[in-house]
Amino acid sequence: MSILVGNDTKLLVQGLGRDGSFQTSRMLDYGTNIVAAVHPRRQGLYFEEKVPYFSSVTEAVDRTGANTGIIFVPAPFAMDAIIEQIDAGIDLIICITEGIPIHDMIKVKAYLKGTDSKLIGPNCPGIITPKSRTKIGIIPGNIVRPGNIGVVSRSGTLTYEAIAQLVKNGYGQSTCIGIGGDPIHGISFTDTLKLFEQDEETKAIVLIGEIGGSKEQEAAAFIKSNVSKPVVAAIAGQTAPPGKRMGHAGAIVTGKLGLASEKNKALENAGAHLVESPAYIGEKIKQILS
Amino acid sequence: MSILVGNDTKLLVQGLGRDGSFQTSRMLDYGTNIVAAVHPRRQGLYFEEKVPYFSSVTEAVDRTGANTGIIFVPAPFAMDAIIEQIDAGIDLIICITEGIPIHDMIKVKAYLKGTDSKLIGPNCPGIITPKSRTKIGIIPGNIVRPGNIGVVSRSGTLTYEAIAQLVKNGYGQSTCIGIGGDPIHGISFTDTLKLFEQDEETKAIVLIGEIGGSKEQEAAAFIKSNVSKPVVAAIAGQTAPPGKRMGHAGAIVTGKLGLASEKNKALENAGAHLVESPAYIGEKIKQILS
Amino acid sequence: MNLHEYQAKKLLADYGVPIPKGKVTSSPEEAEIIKKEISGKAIIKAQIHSGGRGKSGGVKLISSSEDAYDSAKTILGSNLITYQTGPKGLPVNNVLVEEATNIDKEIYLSVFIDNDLGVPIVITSTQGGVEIEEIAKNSPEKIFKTICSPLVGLSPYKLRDISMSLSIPPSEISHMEKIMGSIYKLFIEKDCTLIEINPLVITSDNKIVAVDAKINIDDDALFRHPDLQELNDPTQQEVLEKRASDFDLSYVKLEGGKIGCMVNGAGLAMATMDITKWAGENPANFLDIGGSASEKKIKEAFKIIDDDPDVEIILVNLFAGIARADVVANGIVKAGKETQSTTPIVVTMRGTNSEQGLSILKNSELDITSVEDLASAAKILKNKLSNTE
Amino acid sequence: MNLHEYQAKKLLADYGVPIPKGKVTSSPEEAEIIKKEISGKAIIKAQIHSGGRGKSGGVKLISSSEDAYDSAKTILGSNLITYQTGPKGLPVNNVLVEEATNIDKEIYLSVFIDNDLGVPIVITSTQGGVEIEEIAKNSPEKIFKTICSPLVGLSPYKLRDISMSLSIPPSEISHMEKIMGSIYKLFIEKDCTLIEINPLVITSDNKIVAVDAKINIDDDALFRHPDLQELNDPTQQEVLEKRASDFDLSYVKLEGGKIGCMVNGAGLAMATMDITKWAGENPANFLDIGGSASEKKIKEAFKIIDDDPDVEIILVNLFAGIARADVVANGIVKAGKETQSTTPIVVTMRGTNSEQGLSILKNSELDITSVEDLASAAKILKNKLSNTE
Repeated sequence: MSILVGNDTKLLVQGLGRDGSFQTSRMLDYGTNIVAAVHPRRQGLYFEEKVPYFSSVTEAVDRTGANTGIIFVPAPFAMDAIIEQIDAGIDLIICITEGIPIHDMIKVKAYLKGTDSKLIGPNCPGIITPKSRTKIGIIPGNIVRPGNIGVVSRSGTLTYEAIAQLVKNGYGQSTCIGIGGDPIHGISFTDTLKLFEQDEETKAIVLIGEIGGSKEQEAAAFIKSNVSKPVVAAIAGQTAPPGKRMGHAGAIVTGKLGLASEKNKALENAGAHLVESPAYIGEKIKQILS
Repeated sequence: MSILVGNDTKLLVQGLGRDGSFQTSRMLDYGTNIVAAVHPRRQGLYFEEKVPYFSSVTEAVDRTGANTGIIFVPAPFAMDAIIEQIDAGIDLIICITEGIPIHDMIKVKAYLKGTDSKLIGPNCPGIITPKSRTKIGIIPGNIVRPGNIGVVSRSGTLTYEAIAQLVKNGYGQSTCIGIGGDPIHGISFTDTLKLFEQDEETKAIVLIGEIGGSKEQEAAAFIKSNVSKPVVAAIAGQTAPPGKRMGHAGAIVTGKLGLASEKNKALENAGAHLVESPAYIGEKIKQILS
Repeated sequence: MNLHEYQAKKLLADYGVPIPKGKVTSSPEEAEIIKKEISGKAIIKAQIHSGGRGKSGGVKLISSSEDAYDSAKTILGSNLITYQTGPKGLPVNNVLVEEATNIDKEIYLSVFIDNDLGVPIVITSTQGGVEIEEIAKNSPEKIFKTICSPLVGLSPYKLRDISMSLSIPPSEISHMEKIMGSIYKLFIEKDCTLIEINPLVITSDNKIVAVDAKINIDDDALFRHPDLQELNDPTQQEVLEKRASDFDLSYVKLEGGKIGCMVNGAGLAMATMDITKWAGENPANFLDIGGSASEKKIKEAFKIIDDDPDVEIILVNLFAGIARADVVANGIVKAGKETQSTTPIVVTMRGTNSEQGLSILKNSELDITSVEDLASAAKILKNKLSNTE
Repeated sequence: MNLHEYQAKKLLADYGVPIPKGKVTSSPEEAEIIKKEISGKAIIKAQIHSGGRGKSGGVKLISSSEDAYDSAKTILGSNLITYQTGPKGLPVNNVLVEEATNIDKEIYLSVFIDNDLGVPIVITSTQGGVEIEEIAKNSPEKIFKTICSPLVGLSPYKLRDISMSLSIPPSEISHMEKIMGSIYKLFIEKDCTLIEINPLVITSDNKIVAVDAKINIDDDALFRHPDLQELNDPTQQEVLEKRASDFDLSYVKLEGGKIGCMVNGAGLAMATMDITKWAGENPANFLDIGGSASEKKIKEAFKIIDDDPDVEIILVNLFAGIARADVVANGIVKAGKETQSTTPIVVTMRGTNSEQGLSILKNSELDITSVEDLASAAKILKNKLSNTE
């Protein structure tokens, strides 16, 4: 088992520009079941002679039964792509695009309400489950291993770092998911924790937060009352000064709750195993599980 | 028992102008449990020395536990009043106001989604349950009697006509509800049928439709598969020509589905007992139930 | 509220939608001048609140300024009868003189509100120039329906889908999408209930032009559009309907009936109309006097019905909740006295102060038959009708 | 993107929000002329991207045109240091000369986005003129928070609630609500991330005026606001940050650190910064080179770090997914060669082409220490730091 994606995943890809095409090749290489590509002017053609193009998401869904969609569409058009996938009834939408206007995300968030679609991202590395060989996004397929650790993070490359540490210490992953670095995003830490808690394959959870917002505190509250599995937590950005945006639009300390120290405190109080520095995630897991 | 309102109803009144005040007096006379009145400039005063005024709906709800709200606010401000009641967490909102711009109702309808509030109306006579003596709206209290017929209608005075016919034939009502004559409205025939079907006190249902739209067809489909109780149905407007609006904004035949004949056919096929003219509703109920 | 074609086009142009070069006028002399400013052929179009003008002689192709004068002279001041106007037709007070458009492709486009979904809908078809009812009947597969969202409007991807469905030439796609976006914006911002552009033309030199346009505005929203209120043209209303609307009465004249109806409440008014049919006749009108009508309003309502030459019997059905039966009775009696009406009146009066109301009516000079309820009214009506035959 | 006060006020005025009479200028002479057009006292305000100008001598009350000249002369061209600017301060290139406002009541008003709720929020307080952090600390009960809706915006009833909470005089309520509605409209239409008006003043003669204003625009949305792009003032950026932004690098200069960081990915960059602390030092900067940086971009990134006089050791942490390690290595080596850099570099390089990348680095003239992962990097750093002490 895994969470959100797995053997039933039928992926649709939207936004096949240079980066999108490159990443789509990587996903195919890894073994992801890609059933459709969407491009307004390529109907009838095939991506790498394998994946049929359709001119709209609705048509692609009608013809292929795609249930998951990934978006590499440039930021100015990304909101529209998300809306199109929601309207087409896609269950899980993964938006990799970085730099979507925040007012667009306000609309997306409101639009999602009352629909059955779930959104991962935007500005995220996506999701990967090594066992079913389902890679949706840009997490390098060669660094993950099948196993029992669930990884959830606001970051991209820091997730890879955590995965590498896990592998080095002998631990594979059930599912790794990057929820994205934007302040307004889809699936939250809490949503993911709930799924990992229910997932039989997941024995422990790694949660990697960062400064800004209060989603880590929300996660802590959820851990306290609803998570029985061990959670190893790390917060990036303890050396970041307030009021300065650290790359991610969401990584800015604007209030007390946004501080790394506050997040650490909340997670520790909730019973999570906190690592002093994100360099020691793998060791901490080993220490707990062995 | 009754549907939607009853002994637990705690009513808040918004829009106490001339008509609103008059109707509020009538509701109090009938016995309705009115716990709050809302007026931006009357905080601290009382309506008829009985009902406290509050300056906002949220405050009124906080202080009185009001769970039901009625709106007599003039049309240009009615959308805002509905939004205010939704935001305050009112469970059931009854909007009597006529002439709300249809673009406002588009927004209200969208805003309602994903909330727990239900809306009756607008442009409706409201709801009355004789047994609990709960009158919310403008249905004259002296024409109804406690009993076992559920009445639902798009019309105001035609509902009174139906009630009078029922009483004349010896039948009282469980609940009478006018869902309103506007094309975009809250609770539908189908919603109401579902509740009447579940309500133990209701033995038979009177449904009064009119030309325009296709909500009667939707109701017919629901009756066919989900309603076991006898339904007497009447459609007003068989003599109305297409393309002309008959008073109610929704009462205009713009397509085949809007015709009275089409609605009659759908309801008859669904097993409803159709009356040839709305003058014979009472007799039809008697014929069926005795 | 309906707009004239020239008013609709002006609004569209304000929103950046291209329209043919032209002007509106009420004089043949000016029509001649306008034609002079247009090189090539022109069209002269009667401005009335009705479709079907072409088939009724309300639209003419003109090649010279003399043509323009002559056609304008013929059309202006006439009453144009179309399949939508009824037998009396509608007066033509203005004509629109426009350059003729070189049509390469005709598109049908309309925006309206889907009441069941509660959202705006865009309908498009490659069968432009044909009426939508006809397309729906003959080639429904050529109708493309797009559901819009109150939150995000008419999304770019939907515009793209529409363009694809219409096979818009690639060079014109972005322009077409911009125009459709503007039309949707106008629909929302001006509280429209209908915008119909039929045809929306792609010309032989690849320009997009709204060649005909119809716009209806939500009457209930006019309070927030003072600019649009001014576009109201009362000459296009039926005379009795005009009188009714001046008194804020909800009245519709119906063709071919003899029973005048006066009722409170729209649903009851329709039910009352319906029983005339059961009785073997047809209603002459719909009239809802509303909830709290004044005596003055009731007087006018009665006069409107009684002034209708078609009306032979008046049926009053009052179920007074907010309304007061005595006020209604007084209004009727006073109106009857003023006009010395002799029309037989069948009355059912219930609810607030109904006994007083009935006694006021019975004690008047009017020809009153009072009955208990709707069913009895139907029977009496049937009786009366068979007696008169 | 931050706007200057005068730019923010211009935008507010465009939306109908009253602002004090005044003008912006870069010359003392013109300041003198502007003051002449203002009767009564005036205020001269330094235009920099920072709060706390008043306490730092950037805002002066002036009574005469000579005063205006003198104050402008003093302020213009200076570097104003506030508690927000850092020790170097920010250059004052413009001053705003405005009439002084007779204050009767000072209101605090801001609009921003609540990330957790995902909607705009309006904050108001009767404690205008005081900074919001201070109000939050000293009298949190005086902060009134209003949640807005993406669908219906800032509803009339919410405006009414705000007015009540602010005890606006009855005669000014409708005006105040209109102004607040306009501010909200500006916030939405111009993709703002912050509008702060502090104070929004009710004058002694009952007028409403935005006396100070701060507006931030979402950088990610600037593509749809060409008019706003022009308001960017690069002189207000830290020199190294300016260089970075010209190359589209996500870089933040941090005060008081010695370790230059060069990382791909924001989260990993923060984590890398954090381990410098664990090693006993502080980071000199945040730098995310992004996913697919070119060699040219990498070169500039390296130079920016190496040009920072605070930097004593450079820490490169690359986990190449989209990025290619060889490209990064080449960029670093070429930059190092050009600047003849001698700064010690600790490198961890993993992912795509990392072996090639490492060998490129090792074969260069640079002072390279290569380590396996973040934990090893931390240890090496600690070592190096203790050696240099």
